[in-house]
Amino acid sequence: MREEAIKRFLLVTGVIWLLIFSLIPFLWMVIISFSSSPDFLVRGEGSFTLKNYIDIITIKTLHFPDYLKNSGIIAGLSALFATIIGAFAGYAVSRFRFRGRLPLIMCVLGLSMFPQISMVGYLYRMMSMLGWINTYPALILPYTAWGLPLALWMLLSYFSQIPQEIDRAALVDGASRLQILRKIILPLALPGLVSTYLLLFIFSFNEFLFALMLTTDHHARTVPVGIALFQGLHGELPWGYIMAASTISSLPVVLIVLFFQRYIIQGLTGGAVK
Amino acid sequence: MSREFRTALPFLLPLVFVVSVFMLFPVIGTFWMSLWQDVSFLPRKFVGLSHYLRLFRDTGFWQSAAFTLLFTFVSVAVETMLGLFMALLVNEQFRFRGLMRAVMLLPWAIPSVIGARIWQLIYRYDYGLANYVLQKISGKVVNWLGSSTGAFLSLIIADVWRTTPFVAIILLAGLQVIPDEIYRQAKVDGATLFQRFFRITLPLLKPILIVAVLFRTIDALRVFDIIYVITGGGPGGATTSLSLYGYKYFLLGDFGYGSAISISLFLLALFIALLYIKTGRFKEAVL
Amino acid sequence: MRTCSLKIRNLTKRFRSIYREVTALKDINLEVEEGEFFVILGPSGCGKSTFLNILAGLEKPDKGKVWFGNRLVVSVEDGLFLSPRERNVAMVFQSYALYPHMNVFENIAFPLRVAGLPGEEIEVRVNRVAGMLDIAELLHSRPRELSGGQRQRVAIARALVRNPSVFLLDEPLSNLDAQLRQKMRAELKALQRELRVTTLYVTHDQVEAMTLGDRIAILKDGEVQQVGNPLEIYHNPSNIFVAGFIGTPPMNLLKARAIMEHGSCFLKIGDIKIKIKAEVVKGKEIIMGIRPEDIEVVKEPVTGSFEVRITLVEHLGTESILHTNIGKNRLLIKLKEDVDYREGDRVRILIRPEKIHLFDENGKSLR
Amino acid sequence: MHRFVFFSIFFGLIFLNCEKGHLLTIAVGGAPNELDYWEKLIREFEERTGIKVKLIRQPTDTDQRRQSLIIPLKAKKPDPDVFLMDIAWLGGFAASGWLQALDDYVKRDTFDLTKFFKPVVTSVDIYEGALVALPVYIDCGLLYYRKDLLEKYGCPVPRTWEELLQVATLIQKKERTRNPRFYGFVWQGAQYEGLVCNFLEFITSAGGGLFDSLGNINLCSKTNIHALTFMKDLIHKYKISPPNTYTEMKEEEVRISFQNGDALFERNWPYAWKLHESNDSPVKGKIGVTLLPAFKTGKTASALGGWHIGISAYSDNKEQAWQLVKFILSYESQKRLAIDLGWNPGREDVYEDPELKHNLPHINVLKESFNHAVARPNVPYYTRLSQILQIYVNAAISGRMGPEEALKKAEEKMREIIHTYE
Repeated sequence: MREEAIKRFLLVTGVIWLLIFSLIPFLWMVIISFSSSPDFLVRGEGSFTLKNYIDIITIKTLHFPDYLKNSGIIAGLSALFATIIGAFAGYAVSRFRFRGRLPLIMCVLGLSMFPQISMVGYLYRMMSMLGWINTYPALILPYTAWGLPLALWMLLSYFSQIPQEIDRAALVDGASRLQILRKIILPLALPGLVSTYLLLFIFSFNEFLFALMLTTDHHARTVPVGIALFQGLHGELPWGYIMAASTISSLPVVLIVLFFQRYIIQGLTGGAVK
Repeated sequence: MSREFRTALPFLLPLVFVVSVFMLFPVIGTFWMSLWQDVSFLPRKFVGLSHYLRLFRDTGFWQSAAFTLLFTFVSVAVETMLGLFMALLVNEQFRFRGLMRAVMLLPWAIPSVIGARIWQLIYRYDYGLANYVLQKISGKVVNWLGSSTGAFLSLIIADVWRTTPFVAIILLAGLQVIPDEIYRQAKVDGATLFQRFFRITLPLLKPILIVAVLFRTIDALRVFDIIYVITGGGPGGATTSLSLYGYKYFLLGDFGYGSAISISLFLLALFIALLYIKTGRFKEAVL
Repeated sequence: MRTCSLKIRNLTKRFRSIYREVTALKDINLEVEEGEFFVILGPSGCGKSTFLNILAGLEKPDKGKVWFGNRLVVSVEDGLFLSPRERNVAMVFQSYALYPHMNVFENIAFPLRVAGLPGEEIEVRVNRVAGMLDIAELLHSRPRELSGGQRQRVAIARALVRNPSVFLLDEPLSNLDAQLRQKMRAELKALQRELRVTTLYVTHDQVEAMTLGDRIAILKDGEVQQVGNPLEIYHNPSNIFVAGFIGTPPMNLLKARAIMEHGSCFLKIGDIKIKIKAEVVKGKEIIMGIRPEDIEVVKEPVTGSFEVRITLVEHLGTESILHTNIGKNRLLIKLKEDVDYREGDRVRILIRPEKIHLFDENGKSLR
Repeated sequence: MHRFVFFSIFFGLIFLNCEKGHLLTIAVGGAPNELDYWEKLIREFEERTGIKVKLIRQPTDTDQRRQSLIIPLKAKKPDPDVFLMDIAWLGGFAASGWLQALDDYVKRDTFDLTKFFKPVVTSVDIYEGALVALPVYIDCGLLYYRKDLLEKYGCPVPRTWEELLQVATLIQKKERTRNPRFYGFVWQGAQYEGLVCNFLEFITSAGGGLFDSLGNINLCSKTNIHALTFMKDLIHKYKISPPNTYTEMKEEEVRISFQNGDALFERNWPYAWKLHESNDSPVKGKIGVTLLPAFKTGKTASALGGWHIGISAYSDNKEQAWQLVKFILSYESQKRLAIDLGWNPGREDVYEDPELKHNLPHINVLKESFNHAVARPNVPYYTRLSQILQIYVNAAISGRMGPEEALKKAEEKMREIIHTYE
C-alpha cells in the first residue's frame, strides 16, 4: 500500500497548498479592511476598526455605494439580456439543422477571443457620438454582446441535453415554437439558465477596460474602475478604504460561488462534470 | 433546409445583431480609425497604413510586444501545470470537496481589479505582507515591483493566482469523462500511480488540454487589468502589455495610433489562435 | 372536430446530406378509412417514422399530397403545408416525450392550454380522459415517479384529451416489458374500438401489427409492399419479404426448379420432389415458401412424404421447432405439441400442395 | 408577449437616462473637502447673482478628469461651460480650440490681470497670443524639514543639494538607532507625472533644462546627466532615500512617511503643510518649510503646478460663465481657498492679507518660490513627452539604465514625438 500512501500525501499537501494559495490574499484583504492602519505589521500598532466600512458607505463624495449600484444594475441587466438572447439563439442552433449552423457557432465563439482593446477604441467613439458615454447603455450593450458567446456556448449544451422528441410532442400538441421555448425548453433548462445568468453576471461585474474607457464618473462608473481609481486627493492609496470596498464588492461573487459552485463548473464545462 | 433556416432566423437575429454591432463592427471600426490621424489638436486626415509603418520603428511597441509574449508564455505554462495539479486534486473523492472547489474558484471569480489591488498591497516594499514574511524568514527584503524581473515575476504570481482555477475547471471536465473502468483496468494490469497519470490521464486529457491552453493564451495576450493596477506598466515601462500600450495612446487622445496598436494585438491573437487550430485538433475537442 | 379518413398520394421524401441522398419514402399511396386502426409495419429504417412525422406536420415531404377527410393538409405541388397545430393530430412517441417539469395533470392539459381553452373545461376533459385510462390518482405525480406503463397511459391520455382527428402512435409499446406490452396492446385495441378514432400505428413488431391492425401496410425501404387485413397478409403474402416478415418462425423459403412429370407439376429441391397444384413454366427457377406450421410429420410413408434429418430441436413447452435441411436449404418445422425428438433422428414429413406459396425469382408472388 | 414589451420599455427608459440641459455647468473634481469648497462657493454665487449653476463632480484621478472633459469637448457639447484644468493639459486644450479667448471680457470689464502672478499667466495661460485661462491655484515644489531634528544635531537648513546630502546622511545614521525605518530625504520617484516635476527641479537647479536657449530639445546635457545621477545616487549610493522611491513614492506616500516621523527632509507641494500641522499629526509644530536646494552650479527651482479655469469654446452661456469665473477669481473666494483648503491662490494680492499671513506662516516662502517656478513645456502633446520622461527617468533612478543612456534614449524619443505631432 505504498502507492496509497503517496497518493494520500499528495492529496493532503495539495489541499493545504491550495487552501493557503487561494485564501491568504483574501484573508489579508479582510484583515486590512478591518484595521486602522494598513502598515500595522511593521509598525506593531493598529487596532480593529469598522471605520473603513462606515466611511466608504457614508462619505458621499467617495461614491462607493453609487459604484455598487451601477455595477449591480449594469451587470444584472446585461446578464439578463445576454441570457435571453442567448436562449433564443441556443434554441435555434440546437433545434434546427440549417446550413451554416456550425460556422455560426464557431464565429460567435471566436468573437469571444477578440481582445477588448481592439473594440474599445471604436466603442468609445460610437458612444461619444450617441452621447452615451457615462450612461448605463454604454456598458450594458457591449457587455451583452461580450457575454453572448459564453451564453450561447453554455445554453447550447444545456438545450442539447433535452431530447428533441419533447419538442415534437409539443408541436403536435399544437404549441408554437415560441410557446415551446417558453413553456418547455426554458423551464427544463432552468438550472442552466440560472448558472448562465450567474456567470454572465460575474463576467460583467468584473469587466474593467470597457468600464474604464466608457464611463467618467459615479453616474455610471462600476466597482472595478472605482476600486482601481480609488485614491486620495494627491494620489495616495487609502488602503483601508480600498480593502473595505473590495471586501464588500467581493461578497456577492463569493456568495454566488459558494452556493452555486456546482452549476458554475457544470456550465463552464458544458455539463461534462458530474 | 431553407425552411429550417427561415424558422431559425428570428431566433438568431437578436444574437447576430447585438454581436455584430457591439463586437464585430467595433473591431472593423477600430481598424478604420487606425487609418486616420485622429488627434484633437491636429487636423483629421487619412493617413493609410502609415501608423503601421510607425509601429515598426517604435521601440516601445516592440518592447511591449516582447513583454506580452513572454508574459503569455510564462503565465500559461505555469498555469497549465498548476491547473492540472489542481484539477487532479479536486477530482479526487474527499470530504468537503465541494467547498474545496468553491475555494479554488474564488480568486478567478472576484473582479481581477480587486485581486490586483490585494497583490499590490502584498508587494508593497515598506509594509507589504510579502516583505514582512521574507524579513521574518531571511532577514532581507525585496523591492518586488522595483526591477523589471521583480515586477514581471510579481505579475506572473498574481496572474497565476487569479487564472489557474479557470484552467483547473476546464481540465476537470476532461478528467470527469475518463471512465473509471480504464483506471481499474490499468491497476489490474499493474500500472503504478505515475504510470497511470502519464500513460492514461495525460494522453486522454490532451485534446481538452489544448483547448485550455488556447483559451488561456488568448486571454493572457490581452492582459490589462492587473498590470494597470499593480505596476501601471512600470518600472520604466518594463511591464507595459500591448493592451496597456494601446490604452495609453487612447488616453493621450491619439486614437489613430492607439487603434493601430490595438489592431496589431488583434492580429497577433488571431494568428496564434489559427496556429493552434491548425496544429492542435481543436475542432474535435470543442465539439 | 370529428375523426376523419386519410388519403395519401404520391408521397415522396428524400434526405440530403453532403455525402449522399437517401430516399426515405418512395411514392406512397394509401387510404385509411374513418375510424380504422391502421398499422404500418416494417423493419427499422424503412421510413415508417418519417411517414408518421410527415402526417403529423413535423417534416415536409418533397412530393405528394395528404388529405385529412376532405381537407388537403399537404400539397407540395401547391406549396401547402399545414403546421401540426393546424391539423389537430395527436401523437404518442416511443419515449412518450412527457414534459418532465410538469405533473401528469399539466402534461395532459398542455395541448388544451396552448389552444387557450378555459380552465374549467380543461379540468373536466383531463379528468375524463384520466378516468378512461385509469390514471386519475396519478394526476399530481411527476413523470419520473411513474412506471413505464403509467407513463405510457399518460402519453396516450395527452394524445386523446383533445379529440384528435387522427391519432398517431410511433412504436408506443416498444419500451415496455413483454407482459405489460401484451396488456397494453389489448387495452389500446379496446380503447380504439370504443373511441373509433382513426389511428395510425407504427411498429416493427409483427405480432403487434397482426393483433392490433384492422389493416396493415408493410413498408420496406420507403416503399409499400402490401396492404391488407392481417389474415390476407398471412395467407397471401405478396412477396418473399412480406412472407419472411410475418410469422414466427418465418416462412421457409426454398430455391426450387419446376418440372413436369406424368402430367403433374413438381418442384425439385435437391433430390426431393414435391407435387404442386399450380401450373408453372417448366425448368424455371422459382422460390417455394412453406410456413413451418404447415408442414406435417407423418408416421407412415404416405405419397409425397419424404425423410429429413433433424439437426436441432427447440423445445418451447407447448410446441417445438425442428431444424432440418433439404439439399442446401434450411427447413424449419413447427409442431403443435412438444414431441421428444432428438438431434440426428430422422422424421418423415409431408408438404401439402395447397399450403405451398410460390414466388418468382424476383420474389414476387406467383398467383 | 407582454414580457417582451416590458423589456423594451425598460430598455427605452435606460436609454432616455441622458443628461438634460442646465443653465450653467461647471466641472470640478477631487477629494471630498475640495468638492465641499466648490459646493459652498457655487451656492453663494447662485444667491448673489440668481444664476443657476450645476456642479459636475469629477473623479480624483487626474487622467480620468481630463478624459471626462475631453469627451464633451470633442463632441462640441455646450456642457460643461466652465471647468478646471491641470496646468499640464492647458497646451493641448488650447491647441484643440476648446478654450474661449478671454481677452475681450478682460478688456471690457477692466479685469485687473496684474493682480495675478505674472510669470504664471504669461508662461501658461496665454496661448498663441490669446488669454485662454486663469490660475485658480498654484502649486510648486517645496522642501519640508524637521526643525526639531536639525536643531538637535546642530545642523543648518540646507541651501544646496550637497548640504542636504551631508546633513541627511549624518542625521539618518543617528536616527536609525531609534527608528530603523528612518530616511534622510523622501521625494516623488514613482513612474507618474510627479516624477517629471521632481526631475525638472533637479535639472533646473543644476543649471540644465529640457530645452536649450533656442528652444531646441537638449536633454542629454552634462548638467542633466549630473542631476539625474545625483537622483539615482540618493537611493542607491547614499541610501538616504528609500528603495521604493521609484515604485511607490507619490505625493501622499511621501507625505505620510514624513508625517509619521520617518523622514528628515521631504519634497512636496504646499498642500502638505496644513496636513502636517493638523492636530493628529506626530510632527505638528516640528517642521519648517523652505525653498528647494540647488546644486552649486545653479539656483533653486520649483516645478509649477496648479489648476486653471477656462470657458469652453462651445459654451452656450459664455457671458454668465465669465461672471462665474470672475467670482471664483475674486479676492474673497481666493482667500477662502487658501484658508479652507490650505492651497495657494492664483491672485498675488491675497498673499498680503493679514489673516492669511496669520493662518499660513509659510506663505512668504511660497510667494518667493513662485518666482523661481519652472513651468513644464506648454505644448499640446506635453502628456506624451511627459510619459517618455517618466519611463526613462524612472528607469534611470531604478538603476535599470545608466543616466546618460536613459537621457539619450528619452531625447531620441522626444524628438520622434515632436516630429510626429508638430
